[in-house]
Amino acid sequence: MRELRLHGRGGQGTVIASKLLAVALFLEGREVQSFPMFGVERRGSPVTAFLRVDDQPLKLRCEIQAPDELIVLDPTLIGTTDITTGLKPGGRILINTELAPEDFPQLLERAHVSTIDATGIAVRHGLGGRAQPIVNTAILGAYAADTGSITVASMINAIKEEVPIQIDANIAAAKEAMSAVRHAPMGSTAEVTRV
Amino acid sequence: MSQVRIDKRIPQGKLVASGHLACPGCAAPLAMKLALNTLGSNTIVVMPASCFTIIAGPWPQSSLQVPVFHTAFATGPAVASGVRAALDQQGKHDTTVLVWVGDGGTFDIGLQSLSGAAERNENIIYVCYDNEAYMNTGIQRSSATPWGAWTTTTPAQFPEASPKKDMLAIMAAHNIPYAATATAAYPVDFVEKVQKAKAMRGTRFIHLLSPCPPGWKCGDDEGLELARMAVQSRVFPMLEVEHGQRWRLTMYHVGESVEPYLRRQGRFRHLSAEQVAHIQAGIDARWAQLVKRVEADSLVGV
Amino acid sequence: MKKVMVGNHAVAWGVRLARVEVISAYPITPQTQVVEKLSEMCADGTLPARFIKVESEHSAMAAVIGASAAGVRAFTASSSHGLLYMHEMLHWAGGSRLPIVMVNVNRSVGAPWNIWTDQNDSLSQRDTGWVQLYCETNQEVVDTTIVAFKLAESLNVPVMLMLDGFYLSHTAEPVDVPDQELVDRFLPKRVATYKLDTEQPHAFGALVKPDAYMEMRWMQQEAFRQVPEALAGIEQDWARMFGRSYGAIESYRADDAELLLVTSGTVTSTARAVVDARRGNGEKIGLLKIKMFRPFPTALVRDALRGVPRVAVLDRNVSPGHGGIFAEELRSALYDLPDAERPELFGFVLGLGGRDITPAVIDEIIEQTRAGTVPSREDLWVGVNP
Amino acid sequence: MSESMPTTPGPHAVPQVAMSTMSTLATRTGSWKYQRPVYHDRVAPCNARCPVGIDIEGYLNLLREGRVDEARDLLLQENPLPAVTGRVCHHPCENSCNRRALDGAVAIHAVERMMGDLAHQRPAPVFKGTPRAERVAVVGSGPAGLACAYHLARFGYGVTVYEAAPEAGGMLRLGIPEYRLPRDVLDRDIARVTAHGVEIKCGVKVGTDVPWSELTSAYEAVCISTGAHTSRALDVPGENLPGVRPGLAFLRDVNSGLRPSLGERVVVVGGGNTAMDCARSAMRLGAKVTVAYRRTREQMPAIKEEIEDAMREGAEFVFLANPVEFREQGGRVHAMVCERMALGEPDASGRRRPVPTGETFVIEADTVLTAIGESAALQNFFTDVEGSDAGLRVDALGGTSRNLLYAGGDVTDLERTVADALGAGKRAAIGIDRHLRHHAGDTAELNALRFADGNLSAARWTGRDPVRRTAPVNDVVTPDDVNYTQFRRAPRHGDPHLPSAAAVQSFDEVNPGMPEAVAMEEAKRCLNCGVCIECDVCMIFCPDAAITRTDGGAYVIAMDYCKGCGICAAECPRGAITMTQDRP
Repeated sequence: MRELRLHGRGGQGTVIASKLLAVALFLEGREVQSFPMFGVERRGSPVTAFLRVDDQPLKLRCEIQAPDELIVLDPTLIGTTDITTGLKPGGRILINTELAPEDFPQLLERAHVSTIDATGIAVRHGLGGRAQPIVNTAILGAYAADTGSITVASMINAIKEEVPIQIDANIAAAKEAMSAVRHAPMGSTAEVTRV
Repeated sequence: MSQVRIDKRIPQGKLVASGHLACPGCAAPLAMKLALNTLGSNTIVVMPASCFTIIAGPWPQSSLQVPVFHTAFATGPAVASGVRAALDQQGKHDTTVLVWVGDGGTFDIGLQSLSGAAERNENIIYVCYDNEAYMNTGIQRSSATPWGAWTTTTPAQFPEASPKKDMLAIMAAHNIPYAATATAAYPVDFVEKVQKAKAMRGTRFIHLLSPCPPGWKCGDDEGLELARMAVQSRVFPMLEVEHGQRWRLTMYHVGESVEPYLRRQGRFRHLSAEQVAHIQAGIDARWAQLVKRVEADSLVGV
Repeated sequence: MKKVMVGNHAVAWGVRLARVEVISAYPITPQTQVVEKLSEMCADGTLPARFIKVESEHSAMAAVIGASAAGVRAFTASSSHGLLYMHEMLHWAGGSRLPIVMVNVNRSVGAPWNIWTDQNDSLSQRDTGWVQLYCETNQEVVDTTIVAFKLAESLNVPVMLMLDGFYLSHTAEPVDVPDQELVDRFLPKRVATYKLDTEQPHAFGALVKPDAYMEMRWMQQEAFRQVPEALAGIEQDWARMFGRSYGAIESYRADDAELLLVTSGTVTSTARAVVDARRGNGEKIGLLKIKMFRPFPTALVRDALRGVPRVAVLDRNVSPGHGGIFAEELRSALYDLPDAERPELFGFVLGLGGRDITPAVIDEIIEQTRAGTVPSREDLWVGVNP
Repeated sequence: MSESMPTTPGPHAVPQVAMSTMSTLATRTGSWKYQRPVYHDRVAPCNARCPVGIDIEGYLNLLREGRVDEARDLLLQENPLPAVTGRVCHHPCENSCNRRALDGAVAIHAVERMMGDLAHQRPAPVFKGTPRAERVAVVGSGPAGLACAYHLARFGYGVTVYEAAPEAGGMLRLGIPEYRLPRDVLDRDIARVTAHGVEIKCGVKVGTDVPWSELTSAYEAVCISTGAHTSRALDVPGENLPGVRPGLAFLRDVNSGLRPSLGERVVVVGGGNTAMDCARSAMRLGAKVTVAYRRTREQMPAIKEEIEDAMREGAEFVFLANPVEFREQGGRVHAMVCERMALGEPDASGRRRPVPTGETFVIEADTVLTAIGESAALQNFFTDVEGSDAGLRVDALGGTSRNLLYAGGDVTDLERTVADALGAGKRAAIGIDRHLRHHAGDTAELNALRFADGNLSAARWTGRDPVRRTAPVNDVVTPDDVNYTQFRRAPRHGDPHLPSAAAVQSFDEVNPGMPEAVAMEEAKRCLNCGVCIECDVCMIFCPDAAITRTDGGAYVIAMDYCKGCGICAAECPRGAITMTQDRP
């Protein structure tokens, strides 16, 4: 069983991203369970969503305290909240940012880090407004490529099911993200990346 | 012919049976008789708690020879909405749904539900038979109780201190297709309003002044005459409002002094001359306001 | 067809498949998505029902009462304060013997405000004459919504179906959506035993004097007595057609268990994981899930618990001044078992107002039960920092 | 109840839900009542106050229903001269009409006139009662005599009327000017009487041309209706001057076709109908007329319309003026001295008594016509018949103190109006009939023939009353008994008038009469006081749905359900339902 936690802000589509991933993984034959942090969500406030994935039917119905993976939809959250709370050692972090994984040396000390400029991709494909780009399909593409757990076909079918507007643009964004994701394994040093 | 010959204009029928449990002289079953015989047997009545809960007869009897659903106090319009929806789903669009409620169920506890149904313009006819207090429980004040009236919760030393809620204006403000006042004491006027309402769709509201001899402390045979006095003294003007816009008086109002109307009812016996004058002044002011509205709206209607 | 969906949408799918004809509901967190999804279905024609968008829950229940009385299949959904606001009309529906189905998304009750789950809202409605079924998964929600109509209409009793707020309502998971054709065969169009009908005019619900009121209540009780058997039969049909069933109660790995956890709702799932882990360690620990709270399946739980040495009841609810409500009902159900067969019963109050129930919490309960450190007549509040 | 609906076993057989299976007819709520409604037809005030004893409400009701010929026949059962009374009656019916409290009395007078004229155009079949062997003599062919003869003829008797004048009609012909009562109208009404087989011998004065004893021997009964023809004297100086003459004599001249010379200024003394007739006739002869009356206008006994017409036509009125002397000049009256009066305490008639003030004034006059009342010149028909200056004394059936001698009209000491005369004639006819049939009825039986305390009904006496009354009671409906709210306001139709300037130029009839269609509408204004006309108000308003109608139209009150609220009685437009105590 893998447990994911997604960090975003209200209005960014964090919960939908979780659901999108769940559907794509479900189409890959996995058992999934996607849920938001239960609470009162307001536009702009930090939002958390969760995802459980397993090959067996899922039994646990409690919050995820120790996720295996993190997805950060808004990099500004990294400075304001401790997004890594409970993250299992050796876990994975996928960040929506123009920066390279190596630009997050503290994170690399305890996890594998991948980055994707999902915002840039979303803007290029006309998804959402410039102030509020809809990044979840780009995140999906990046996650699919980064983990290798989702095929292009499942990714496309999940988009068709869950994001039934601007389907072509969303698919194009996801595909672009697949090739744009950058990855650095845990332990990659900051010094190297800074050079 | 100078007698208002009503025999030809009042539909006869047997949709209200004798043996019902209204007090002698109660105007409510008379109004029900007029309404049901006008609407016909293809009618379903929704009846929230009120005197009529008892009047309609204890199980296994029913004085109404149409289907009746008895329901809790606040729920008349909501239950009727459900009945309407179910009938429509069954293709029974011609069946009339009639909500029959007292003043407490309309002015007070049921107002929210009524407002909701009116706002949705539910296809129902709503008749509030207003006897101006909670009579079923033994004459307690409601927001339909007029200023100065005695009830068991507004004793004569400290009678009702608020003026009666203007229910017609409230309903008219919902811009429903039809809102009207009536009384069984003018049966032709009432029947014509029911006929008019029946011919329309959407929420239709009729506010009936319904004298209650025990509650008003008058003779059993005096209620209807009192209702006419209420109309002729402009305490309870006969009105019609269509789509919240066109206000119309449906009969000539003599404008008699209110004093004889008050003096014939024990519930007003304690009133001083000054208090009667205060009531008269209120009636005159409201009438002046009403006349303006009627005139203004008749211009709009041209 | 399998779809990933949240519990609230599972409700909507159940309603759609049951071909409900009239819906009336009022939004409230965490039920709102039910209202939204059903509005969507009614708007796009996939559910040709009339949706009466009322101004309050009291009116919502009143409206479905009216619709059901007029002979059609009617549905509503609410939660917490909304359910409580319906209280008067829940009685009216029960007393009118109308086969209404409603969903209550379990949420705690204020004050203070709290939108997260516990069962105090629905359990406080236990005496209103409604069958109460608590669901564990979204699949169970879809299936039970349809089953509930069949049960309701076979005995003229209203059925209330519960799912935990957020833990099911907002949690997306795969659901096998039953085939409409099969559902239609399972649940044909409602034929009302009696209804408002201008061809056969009757009055319903008039004043009934003491000489007959009690008989009517007795008949209601009789109907409730028949519910477990009826539900079993209906579920058999369901299982034959769809391959799934749930039961009024479910024993999980309970054979030879020395300690049984008793749960309802989503805690059951987490408890299953704990039981699996303990069994993996060779510990004789099992689980009893209670799905049906009203009528209380007394005979079934007596059979399931007879002779089990220790039982831990997990109550996500509390009756102030007494204790966990399931525990109370169980004590009552087991009271007259012979001493040798009567389990030692420990009550735990936990998870109120949405407090998370993790495997660790359940582990602690198991340990305390084993140790017997819980007073037998007083339920332990788990995780409370006084 | 659906068969599939389970019920509890045992004696209750209660269904699972509270579904009704029967109506409330099983609940006998009639046991609640302490009083019960009873349909009682009562007496309309017009009927009670009509001196003729016409069933006014009855024929108006028939008119309302469009049964015009039946209405005419009902009217003619009581009144032989409707075209006459429709013109000259003082109509107490209208004065008592309960509709006054709403929007003005029904113009019964005008409707009756229309009916009288209609009966000329479309005569009623002559009714012949079973012929009787007895014969009756009537002395005088005024309204009393004609009425007595008419009714007796209809009862089956042979009747001979002796009239001293050359033509029949008595005071109708000699006292009432043509502009009020055209002669052809009178002739046609009298023709109705003769059509019934009544023989009228004109120019025969009983006592002179025929001895009284011949009458009493030749006829089984005699009715005296010779009228009152002697004008009362003023008893003031100068009363015998030329130019001062009794008004009645003046009218007799005018009505006989003479046109006496009056001079320029005429003063009429008096306030009754004779005074008005004198004034208006004098104006038609070109005189300028002043009416002097010792009381005020409100107290004038003349018919209101007559006063109005006289004023409209130009007569001047001087009230509170009492003649005390006539002054002479050139051998003829020249002026009338009056004493100014003031109103004092009420007298026996209930009117305030005029009292002298001592102040006098003078009215110049070329002719003075006195009209302060008439007396019957009792000619000592029979010495043993009781009477006084006021006239013969008669009992309730017109009987005098002498057996088989009856009397009616102005010759008696009763009210002196045309209508009273017609009523008295009818009473005498019934009295004679009872006597000759040896019918021994008591007072109660007699009262049952009356409209309340009003006159007797010939229709009731003969058992030919076409009006079916439900449990009749003989009390009069008062305004309190009428539910005016059940009536729409419908203003009274007025009488048309010739323009006064033209009217005063001739003796043509002043009032051309209400057009038939208008009169028919006016008839419908009748409230039908006290008489159920099956208007359904009771049935419609019964809150307990306890009143139904049989196929025959009668109302039936289901006493099992009537709670005795009294709404039916209160709402009945016309007071035809009364509440009675249900339990002792």
